[in-house]
Amino acid sequence: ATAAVAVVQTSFAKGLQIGIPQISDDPTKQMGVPPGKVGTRSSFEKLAKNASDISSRSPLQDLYGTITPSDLHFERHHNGVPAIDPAKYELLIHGLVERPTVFTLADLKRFPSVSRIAFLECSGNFRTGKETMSPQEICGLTSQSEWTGVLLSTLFREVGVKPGSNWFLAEGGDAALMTRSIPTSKGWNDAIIAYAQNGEALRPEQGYPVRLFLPGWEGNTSVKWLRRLELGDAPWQTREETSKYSEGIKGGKIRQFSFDIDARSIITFPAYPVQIQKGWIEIRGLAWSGRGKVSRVEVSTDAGKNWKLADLQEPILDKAHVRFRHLWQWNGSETEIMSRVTDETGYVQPTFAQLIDARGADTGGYHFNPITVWQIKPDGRVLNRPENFR
Amino acid sequence: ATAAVAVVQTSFAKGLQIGIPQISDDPTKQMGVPPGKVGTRSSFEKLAKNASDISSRSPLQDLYGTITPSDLHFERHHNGVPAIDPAKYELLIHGLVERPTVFTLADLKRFPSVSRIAFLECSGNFRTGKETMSPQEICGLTSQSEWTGVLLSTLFREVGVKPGSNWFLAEGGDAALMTRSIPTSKGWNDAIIAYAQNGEALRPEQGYPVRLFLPGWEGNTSVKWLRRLELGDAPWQTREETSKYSEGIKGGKIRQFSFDIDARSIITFPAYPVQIQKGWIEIRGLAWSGRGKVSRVEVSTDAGKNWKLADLQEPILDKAHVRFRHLWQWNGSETEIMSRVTDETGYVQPTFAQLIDARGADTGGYHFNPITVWQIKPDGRVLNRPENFR
Amino acid sequence: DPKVDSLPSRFGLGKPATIAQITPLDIDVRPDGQGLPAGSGTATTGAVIFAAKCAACHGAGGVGGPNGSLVTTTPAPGKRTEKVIGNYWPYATTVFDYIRRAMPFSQPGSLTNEEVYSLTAYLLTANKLFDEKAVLNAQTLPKVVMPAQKLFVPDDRKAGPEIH
Amino acid sequence: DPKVDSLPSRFGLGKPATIAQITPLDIDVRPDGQGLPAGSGTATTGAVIFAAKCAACHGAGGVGGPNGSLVTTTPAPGKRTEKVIGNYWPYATTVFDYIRRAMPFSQPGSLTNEEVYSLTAYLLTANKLFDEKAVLNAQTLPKVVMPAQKLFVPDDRKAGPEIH
Ligand code: HEC
Ligand code: HEC
Ligand SMILES: [Ca+2]
Ligand SMILES: [Ca+2]
Ligand SMILES: [Ca+2]
Ligand SMILES: [Ca+2]
Ligand SMILES: [Ca+2]
Ligand SMILES: [Ca+2]
Ligand SMILES: [Co+2]
Ligand SMILES: [Co+2]
Repeated sequence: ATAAVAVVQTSFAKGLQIGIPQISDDPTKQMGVPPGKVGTRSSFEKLAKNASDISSRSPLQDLYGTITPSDLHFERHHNGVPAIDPAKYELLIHGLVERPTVFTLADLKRFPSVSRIAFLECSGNFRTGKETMSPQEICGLTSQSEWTGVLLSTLFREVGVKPGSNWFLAEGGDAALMTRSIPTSKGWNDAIIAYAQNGEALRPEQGYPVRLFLPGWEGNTSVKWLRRLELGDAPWQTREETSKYSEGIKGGKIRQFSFDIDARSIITFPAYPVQIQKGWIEIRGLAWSGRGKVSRVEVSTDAGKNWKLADLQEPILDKAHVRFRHLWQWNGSETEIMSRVTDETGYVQPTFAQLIDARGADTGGYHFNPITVWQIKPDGRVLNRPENFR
Repeated sequence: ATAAVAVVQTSFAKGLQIGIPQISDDPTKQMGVPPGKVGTRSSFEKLAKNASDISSRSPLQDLYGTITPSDLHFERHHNGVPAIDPAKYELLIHGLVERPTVFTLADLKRFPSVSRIAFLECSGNFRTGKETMSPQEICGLTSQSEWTGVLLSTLFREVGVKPGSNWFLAEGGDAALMTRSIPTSKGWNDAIIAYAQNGEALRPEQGYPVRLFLPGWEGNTSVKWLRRLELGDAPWQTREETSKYSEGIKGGKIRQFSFDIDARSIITFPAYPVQIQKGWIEIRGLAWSGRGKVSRVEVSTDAGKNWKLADLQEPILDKAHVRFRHLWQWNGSETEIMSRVTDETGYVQPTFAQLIDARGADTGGYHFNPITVWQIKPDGRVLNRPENFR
Repeated sequence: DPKVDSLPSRFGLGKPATIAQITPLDIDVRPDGQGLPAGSGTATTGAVIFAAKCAACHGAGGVGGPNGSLVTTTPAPGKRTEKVIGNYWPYATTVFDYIRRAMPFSQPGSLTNEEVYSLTAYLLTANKLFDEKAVLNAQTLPKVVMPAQKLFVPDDRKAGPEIH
Repeated sequence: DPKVDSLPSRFGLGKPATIAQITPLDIDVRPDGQGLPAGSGTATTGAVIFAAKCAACHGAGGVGGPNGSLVTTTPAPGKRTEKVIGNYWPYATTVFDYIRRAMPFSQPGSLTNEEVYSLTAYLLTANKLFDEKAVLNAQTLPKVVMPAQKLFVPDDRKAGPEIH
């Protein structure tokens, strides 16, 4: 049915407005919504992070390609998201430097800038325990953005970092006053003082107005709401790099400053909670490495007996989520499917058992990157195959 | 001052909620907002498209990197944005095919998929006339996304396109029933039936749930809200490819089916309305070509006398916006700054005068890609240098 | 490319389209007349419909109006000629196709085929391209000769250094 | 890289940081005691403050509570040992630094240095790492020996095929 529309005598714009009120079941016969200042998300799309008291997880199974929509970027913070007025924002750099300096946000934006597409993953990104777990629940604490900011090396030169500085402290301006010790070499190498994400200012949940971004390193080190950098000669041994973000390894030892994110992949389709049908299925997933580029992703559709090369979507970027795809014809019989990534250093994503074997059963959920196995049931249900530490 | 907070006896979550109400001027002394299901944009960031009755323009001068936030992607539609229920959505492919077929959205998503980061530009993306024009006003009808969908060639094989088909008609399901004739070769080559944008479903303004996406071609051909493809042997000569989206050239001729987007660049900083200060300035902008990759961008800071190579942000992708940057030390004297791109085919972005010389003064605003010149005034104001057709 | 090599010839997705599904959507009209429906119209009838449903936006007689002229006029001295059906449109069939799919702008899809034939006849006549007494139908419409047709050329731009 | 070549040694952006700007922010404490403020505290005083401001979340005596124990306990049979200050934290200075910056969780930054010294003394004592009668201050705190310190090793993972 067409909408009842008053023909407007004078202007096109008025015609549009009068044309909208009545909802038609044939959109071709009713004027649509005029162009707007800000676009919308279809009300048919129900996208949500999985939120707990301390984090919220990206819905990996619902995402396409490699960019995470900014409002679905995972969150992990230690006492909530602060509200920071960008006009009052300041970054202090001091300690082992020639010229202790305070930078406003405008100052930071005037420096030469860089952009890079890279993932950010919390090193605590692992959950197991039951069959009815989605990719989001298993490892939704990873997301990808195009980050823009000034290289920290540029600021290091500006303030004159002294030769004796081997570590620096990064401190957030949140209620947790988050602090991490970072080797100064990472600052010289590729650290970014980031103020933008996916084309716009950082979102508050990701550190607005300024965060540290350390490509390929465990997310907690990319300190958000950055207020201060102190250059020093030794690590500070903050609570986050001792009590937390450290992991038990063999011989009763505890590994700390384990910054690099080991290579990982996960099939995001088909995955719980979808139910599949017989026939052609494009297995899809994400693969990444904190140590460089993804070299290959292999997929097994017969419970790990045989592995086939998946297709990798170009461009394959350094320290970035890569989308992999592999065509599979499911004949309806029960099986298990899984993926494993190899990065450019030759590291091959291990199984759960291999990780426990290497680290001992006392290791926790940090830097735990095992192959995720999906059980395919004869009725097409796809279930996680939980594996437990003990 | 710290907020008055009742210490909660029982749970962490309650503690958070009770901690929030009072606004503090020191965010480090007040619990922040807990993790959420959907992230937010800082209320300090005022990002908006510039909307008219028929289009709305991306705020190029406010964007970073190369990805356009989906809600700031430009809009151009011919009778508004339709509301389409994805569960009722169907794509019909018929005409010169072996098997006329109807695909649901779920069908389309089951096919092998591809993702690519590419720009989309309206071929009518040119405005001039006054000094107080921002990049958004001059050429804000270009945006960039990571698009995901199924290759049209995959669907062509599925329906069995017959050898005699040289053109196909793409028809939208909007109130304008937008139609364009497209060479079938483009369909075989790189056309995408896209259902996702920057990681999530297409936004309604960009064609939800399904659009055609033709990399490098004038935006109007990437028909949104796609409902039908008819394969035929000759173009349909629709209103949009005759009365519109055609341009006068020399000898009184009218060019049509001018699909490729010619290479273009624009300095987005410094640009109206910013006012600059003496000292180091990173000149920033975007460059792109519908014919392939950007080879180089040159910048002149002395009104076109000398040109220097700008730095191009990697990765430089095919038919994609590339971010260029160039360091300049402004000494406070009046000058003009501008950029010009060269693409991998050797095409060099022309001046306004060169375009008029090649096409005649009767040409209109379609495919009009001249070098944009910014006047730098001694007080630091940056103004467009308007050039007029006659 | 491993994917292309392993692509099956068909995935078996989608459903065969029936005539009943195709017909209501298959509304396009081509320059050779393919797609034109049965029915006919005249400029005289079209004039009445135009005054009622179109003139508010396109001006009395298709000249002026807030949404642009549809009929050729002599431009005022120093002004450009407005690009309209009579001087810019290369095919008469496009007038039928476009009006049927998109007009009136506020009630798209509301016209009968007879009304569209009559409106097309009226606009062609007003542009001096069709005899005001003649009947417009699937046979006569494709034969209307449009003055602008000879001006249209395909894209002459090429990759490479030359500016077009 | 043309950009790096043409980088000036400095851009002259930002303002020199004054002592008045640095001091309030420079609250970090290092294992060698650098950053510890004047003042002191005792476990006895700490016990009172802890009961008032901390026990609701961390349990009476720092054991149990909705936000986790802070004091070593013998695990129930078959359960893992909880990782707390006494058995897992490698440096005592971290206790001071963390409490001062982040606790109490609902009122971060609200404690005086004296209170933080006393709470640190209390928690170290409860973990049997510090004498309940002793005074904790900038001199004594860095000397507290933490049992877990010898367990900590830097990252032994390497690029390449080996699994760590
Ligand atoms: C409420 C306003 C409105 C009414 C009523 C209306 N039109 Fe239009 N018409 C428009 C607008 C707006 C456009 C331009 C649409 C676009 O460019 O996407 C247009 C475009 C056209 C064009 C194409 C012009 C060109 O040169 O490309 C034709 C032909 C046309 N209308 C015919 C008609 C006829 C016939 C009717 C009546 C049956 C009608 N219009 C009623 C607003 C209207
Ligand atoms: C309203 C709840 C609450 C109150 C009150 C509270 N804490 Fe906490 N405390 C927490 C939470 C939650 C954490 C974990 C924070 C995190 O991991 O980011 C924590 C962590 C700690 C830790 C680190 C534990 C570890 O093993 O890493 C210490 C030490 C601590 N609190 C001491 C205190 C002291 C001392 C007080 C009182 C002055 C106090 N807390 C008051 C909630 C509270
Ligand atoms: Ca955090
Ligand atoms: Ca494959
Ligand atoms: Ca359109
Ligand atoms: Ca340069
Ligand atoms: Ca047809
Ligand atoms: Ca310090
Ligand atoms: Co670690
Ligand atoms: Co064109």
